[in-house]
Amino acid sequence: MTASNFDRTRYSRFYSQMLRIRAFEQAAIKAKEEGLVLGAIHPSIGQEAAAVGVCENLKPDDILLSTHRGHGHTLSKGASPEAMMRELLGKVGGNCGGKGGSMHIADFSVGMLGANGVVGANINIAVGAAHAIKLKGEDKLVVCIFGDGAINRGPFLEGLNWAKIFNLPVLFVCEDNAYSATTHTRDTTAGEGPVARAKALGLEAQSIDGNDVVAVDIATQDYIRRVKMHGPHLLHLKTYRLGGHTSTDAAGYRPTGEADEKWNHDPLVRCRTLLTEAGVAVAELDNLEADASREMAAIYATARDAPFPPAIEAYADVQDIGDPRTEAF
Amino acid sequence: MTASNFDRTRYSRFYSQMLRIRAFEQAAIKAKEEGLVLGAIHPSIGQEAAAVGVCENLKPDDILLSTHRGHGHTLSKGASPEAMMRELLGKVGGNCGGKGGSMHIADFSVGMLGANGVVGANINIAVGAAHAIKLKGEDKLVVCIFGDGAINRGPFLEGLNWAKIFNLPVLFVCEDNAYSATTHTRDTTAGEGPVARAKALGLEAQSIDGNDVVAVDIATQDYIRRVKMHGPHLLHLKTYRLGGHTSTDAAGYRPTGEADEKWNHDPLVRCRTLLTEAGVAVAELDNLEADASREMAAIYATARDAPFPPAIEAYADVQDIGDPRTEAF
Amino acid sequence: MKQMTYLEAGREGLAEMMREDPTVWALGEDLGRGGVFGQYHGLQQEFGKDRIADTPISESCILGSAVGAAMMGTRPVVEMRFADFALCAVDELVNQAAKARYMFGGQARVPMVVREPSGLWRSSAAQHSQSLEAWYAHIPGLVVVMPATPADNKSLLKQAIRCDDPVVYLEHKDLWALQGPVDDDAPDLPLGKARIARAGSQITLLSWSAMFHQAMQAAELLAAQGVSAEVIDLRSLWPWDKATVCESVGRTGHLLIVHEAVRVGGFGAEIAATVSEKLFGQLKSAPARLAAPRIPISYAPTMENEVRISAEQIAAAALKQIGKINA
Amino acid sequence: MKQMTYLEAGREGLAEMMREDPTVWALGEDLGRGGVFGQYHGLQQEFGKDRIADTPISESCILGSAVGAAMMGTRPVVEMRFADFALCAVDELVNQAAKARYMFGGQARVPMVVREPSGLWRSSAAQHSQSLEAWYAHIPGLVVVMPATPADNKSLLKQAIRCDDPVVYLEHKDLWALQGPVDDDAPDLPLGKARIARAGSQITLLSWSAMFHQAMQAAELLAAQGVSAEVIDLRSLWPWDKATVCESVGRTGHLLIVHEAVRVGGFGAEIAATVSEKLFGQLKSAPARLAAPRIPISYAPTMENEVRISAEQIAAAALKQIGKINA
Ligand SMILES: Cc1ncc(C[n+]2csc(CCOP(=O)(O)OP(=O)(O)O)c2C)c(N)n1
Ligand SMILES: Cc1ncc(C[n+]2csc(CCOP(=O)(O)OP(=O)(O)O)c2C)c(N)n1
Ligand SMILES: [Mg+2]
Ligand SMILES: [Mg+2]
Repeated sequence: MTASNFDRTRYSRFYSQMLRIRAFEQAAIKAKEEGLVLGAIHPSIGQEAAAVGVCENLKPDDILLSTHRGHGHTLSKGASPEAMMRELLGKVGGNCGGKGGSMHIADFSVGMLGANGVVGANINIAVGAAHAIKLKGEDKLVVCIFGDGAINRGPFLEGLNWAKIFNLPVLFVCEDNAYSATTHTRDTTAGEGPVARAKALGLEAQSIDGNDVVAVDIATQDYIRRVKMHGPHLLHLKTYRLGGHTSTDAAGYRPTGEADEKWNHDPLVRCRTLLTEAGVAVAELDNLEADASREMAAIYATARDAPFPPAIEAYADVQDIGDPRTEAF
Repeated sequence: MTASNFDRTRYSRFYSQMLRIRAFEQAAIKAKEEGLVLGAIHPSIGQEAAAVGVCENLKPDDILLSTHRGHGHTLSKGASPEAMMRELLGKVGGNCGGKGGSMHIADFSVGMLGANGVVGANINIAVGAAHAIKLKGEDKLVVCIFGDGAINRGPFLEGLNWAKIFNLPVLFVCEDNAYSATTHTRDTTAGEGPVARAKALGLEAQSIDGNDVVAVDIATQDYIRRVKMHGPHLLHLKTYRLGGHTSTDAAGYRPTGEADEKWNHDPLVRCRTLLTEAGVAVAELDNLEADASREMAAIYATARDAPFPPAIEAYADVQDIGDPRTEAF
Repeated sequence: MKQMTYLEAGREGLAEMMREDPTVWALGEDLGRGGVFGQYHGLQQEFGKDRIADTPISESCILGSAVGAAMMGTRPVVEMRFADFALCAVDELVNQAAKARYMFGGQARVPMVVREPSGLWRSSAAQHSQSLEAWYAHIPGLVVVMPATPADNKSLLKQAIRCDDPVVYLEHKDLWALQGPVDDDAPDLPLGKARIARAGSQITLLSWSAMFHQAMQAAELLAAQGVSAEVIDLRSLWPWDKATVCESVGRTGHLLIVHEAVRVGGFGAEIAATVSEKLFGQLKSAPARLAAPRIPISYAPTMENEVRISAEQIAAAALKQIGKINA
Repeated sequence: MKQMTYLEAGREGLAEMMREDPTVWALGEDLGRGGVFGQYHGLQQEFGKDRIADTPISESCILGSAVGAAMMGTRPVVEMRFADFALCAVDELVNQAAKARYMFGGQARVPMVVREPSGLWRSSAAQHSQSLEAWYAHIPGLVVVMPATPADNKSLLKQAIRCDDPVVYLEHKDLWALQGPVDDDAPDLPLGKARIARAGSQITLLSWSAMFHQAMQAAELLAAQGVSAEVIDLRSLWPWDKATVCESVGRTGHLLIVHEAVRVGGFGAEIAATVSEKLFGQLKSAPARLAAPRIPISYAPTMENEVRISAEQIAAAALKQIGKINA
């Protein structure tokens, strides 16, 4: 990447998105500390380049499936952060009407078909979504993001095999933040990891520095093209979870100094450096940062002040046949 | 393999075992045709070299887990064919007391921990058996045999990963007969197959001509030694199911001529040729064949004449706490 | 009216829906070869490999991918081969299919049908014989259907495919060969409606799936002894037709529920408890249940028969219940 | 007597069994770090990595490997983290663990405990809150235990580990912090015995797990209104203590069953149906059930509370049932 072909507009936008994710999650962590967020949240601080580098390449009608750590993906896919924050607070106007919370965040209107509370479950669902796309002859693809821990669950094998057999338009993205909850994933993973496993299942696959938003962007563009031509591929994005597993996890199980060292590779700082090196004015970057903070502060305030959904809503959207609202007699 | 180092005694024994398996299954097929075997049976005709080449290398206290197509493995591990035939007929004296039938054949007294009606389920169980061996510090190993179709189920990934992580003494054997029920497994399997998948999970693995009992024997000996030193390995035995999926499946879905051609590689014929080439007298081999037929004919007759278990046995061996015999009031 | 088997009726229902709606497709192992029982025979020839999809042995992906495909606007019909194998895909059914619409706040619809051939089939033993309908009825979000006749298998399968909810559709393996009339001009049945198959006045025999036929035979036996039994085929477990059941039991005063599944925690318990709640005081006896003991299913017929309910047993239980004979 | 939390009591019970019996070991995700709720805190330090095994995120192998390890003479204690994730391992539990002894004709024993933290825990939503005990009670071969107090969690866990059958052991997430007395000298409880926690004469409140505590509070509320309620903690769902329950209901004439799981197809139905069968004629009202509506569990508290049963609701239902207030 030389300064001359570096797309400043593009990566300023990417940087801005990364800042928005960071600011959103910081606001969410604050809200959790204040008792406003009621369930667990799994922040992706340190992983924003992976989210943005992948999801900024998706069209609105491309499909995304994410994990319990899905705020960044969801925001980058185009969901309204206000609706997301409301969802985290279980308020009216949340993407899922307050029924889902952070772990089930979804915005079907922008093709985001859901985070998932079950590790690895999104893989099979993603493959099925791609199957539908193929059956309907549509020109779009599915991106399925999962963690490094998910590659030890059966769906990784079943889903990737399936995608290849049926030649489905899925881009699998293993967002490898080194940990599965409190365990270093290396200790529970045999062999060389997701790329080797994907290749053994007949998929092309590669590892990328997931904290380098430009590298992620380029690889994603390349793989999206290939997926549309040749079926499923897998990208392995190596990143690091700078915080705990949940916002309340102090992550004391990490070797001393590990996280400190990793903060030196904060993808936001790295992107900012690239932009300044490419001649983008510091003031402009500071503005983006201030905008992101302001946006999320405002969102936080509206979400906080919003009401909870009425209790009666608990009975809606269960099912049509045998609907609990009409069935109980 | 030169004639000089060819162990005639050993392979005469192997040949005899293969003949016994063939004769057992032919007797079982006949019994099925006569309505004596009540459930489905999955004969392994054509796959005897895989069973014998692997299982003859096991000590009585080594552990074996098998599949729905497990007669050959079970017999070769040392189970009494009479008890097995009785089990197929659901009679008193069956290995499982008539509760299991062909798909649940097991003989714990010879370390045979069961066939399984669920494809791939034996993989996780095998891994756990090996885990127990490790915990107890015993010097034995587990052999887990499964079909080519099973490598598309989650347990293949979860179990192999697990075995490697915990460095467990398991020899995985993929007995590849080319078909999963009525579907050619190639059509549902992405990538290069079991060896590539196992390697991606950090296991050493190799493919062997599974119809060559000597090759299977040598590879198994080698791998058993390695498993005891270095943990799990996988052997991929390429063979062919000469009959249908079940004894009543005419297998009309196979390309014309395929099975006929494969009969030319019948492992029994191949083994017999090796033995005659090594100077074993034809009369001796004919005797082995006659012995096997006679043994199984006798077994068939006793099994046929045995009674069904009393109905009351249905309530035994469910559980100790909440035993249905004392619980119902 | 034309006659066909339960199996053929299901196949015809699926084929008609596939002709009617291009978003309907089926997936499962060996479907191209007709499926393990022949339920899909000839369909791949008509609809091609994309719409009758041969899958790997990957139950969790078969069911899980159907969830994704359903959320994306197709109507997958999932073939599980044996209901027992659906246990390899419970997360996909219960945590995903059943909850997606709800947990995403109504954004998703999951119109899929999970066909699970269920129940006893001579000497199939513990892992190929189970009846687990009670599980599914307990899970919010799922519809549970168990057809007992060829006509119902056609009509209810079509309705299940049309339904926007995930439907667990349990066909009984022992009914595949059952012949019966199928009226192509009859309007399709609504899901959730029971059928009074035989009118009677002294006791209500309530059943579904294969056991329904035993109940019908039992009613004959009872008639021969001068007892008039009403027989209801419940057809759907969720929703279940409380109105029809309660109306009948209100008249007869006695309810005997017969199912093949294990009695402890079986769906009969739900019906018995509900009927007691609704009709306490009007009942002449406690709602009774005839069902399998809490034991796994054996291979040998002598022992396997211990979990089989016969028409004779039903008739005897009914007589005892109405006080015609003593314990 | 010493006081400890429900969580600590479980940990102590496991540690004692591990000291007593070298074949006992535990496996699950993050156990080395104490497990997700701290139930295993410090145990890896004492027992080492072999006996407190940190596993991959492989629920099907966690449970499935335990089956093999149990058949080979060890006593694995499986940690499922959330009961909901056990749905990724249902084949292993239901087709393998529960049936191995039977289908192999008694050759196998499967002494394993499957710990499944269960139930509502504020705003955990649809995939982290379920109570599925009714499922397990329906499966031959399984023992089902649901402790409600610290003392029981220690004693019953020890007994579950000693038991030669596969035991589904459902701890309630909302009880982890509950303090209570634990008597180290008390003999361990037999599995399958209920406890009459409060004697009463006018109605029997039957419950288990977290709901038991609501029932106890409800009894207080009722006492304040002059109604004497007996409260039973069922403790085990299979086997369940029919004798204690029927004896109590025989005296009070009224039974109100309270559970957190969905009412439709919940285990309350089994109890209600059985009690009706046993005590028809002696009952003053139909056995009643207070339990969750058939809806998935929401995240927002307003909606989540719709599946929560409060002491006030129980008391109101009890008053209505004994005719003290009208519907
Ligand atoms: C099937 C299943 N098992 C366990 C869990 C509990 N759990 C939630 S997140 C997590 C770690 C996942 O690790 P990884 O896939 O690397 O994702 P990350 O959290 O690092 O983003 C675990 C074990 C779960 N949600 N689902
Ligand atoms: C989980 C599961 N899915 C489907 C089946 C039905 N089934 C029984 S055998 C079989 C084919 C298995 O193929 P393979 O593993 O190659 O073994 P083979 O029969 O060739 O020995 C299938 C699909 C099953 N028993 N279990
Ligand atoms: Mg991770
Ligand atoms: Mg095969």
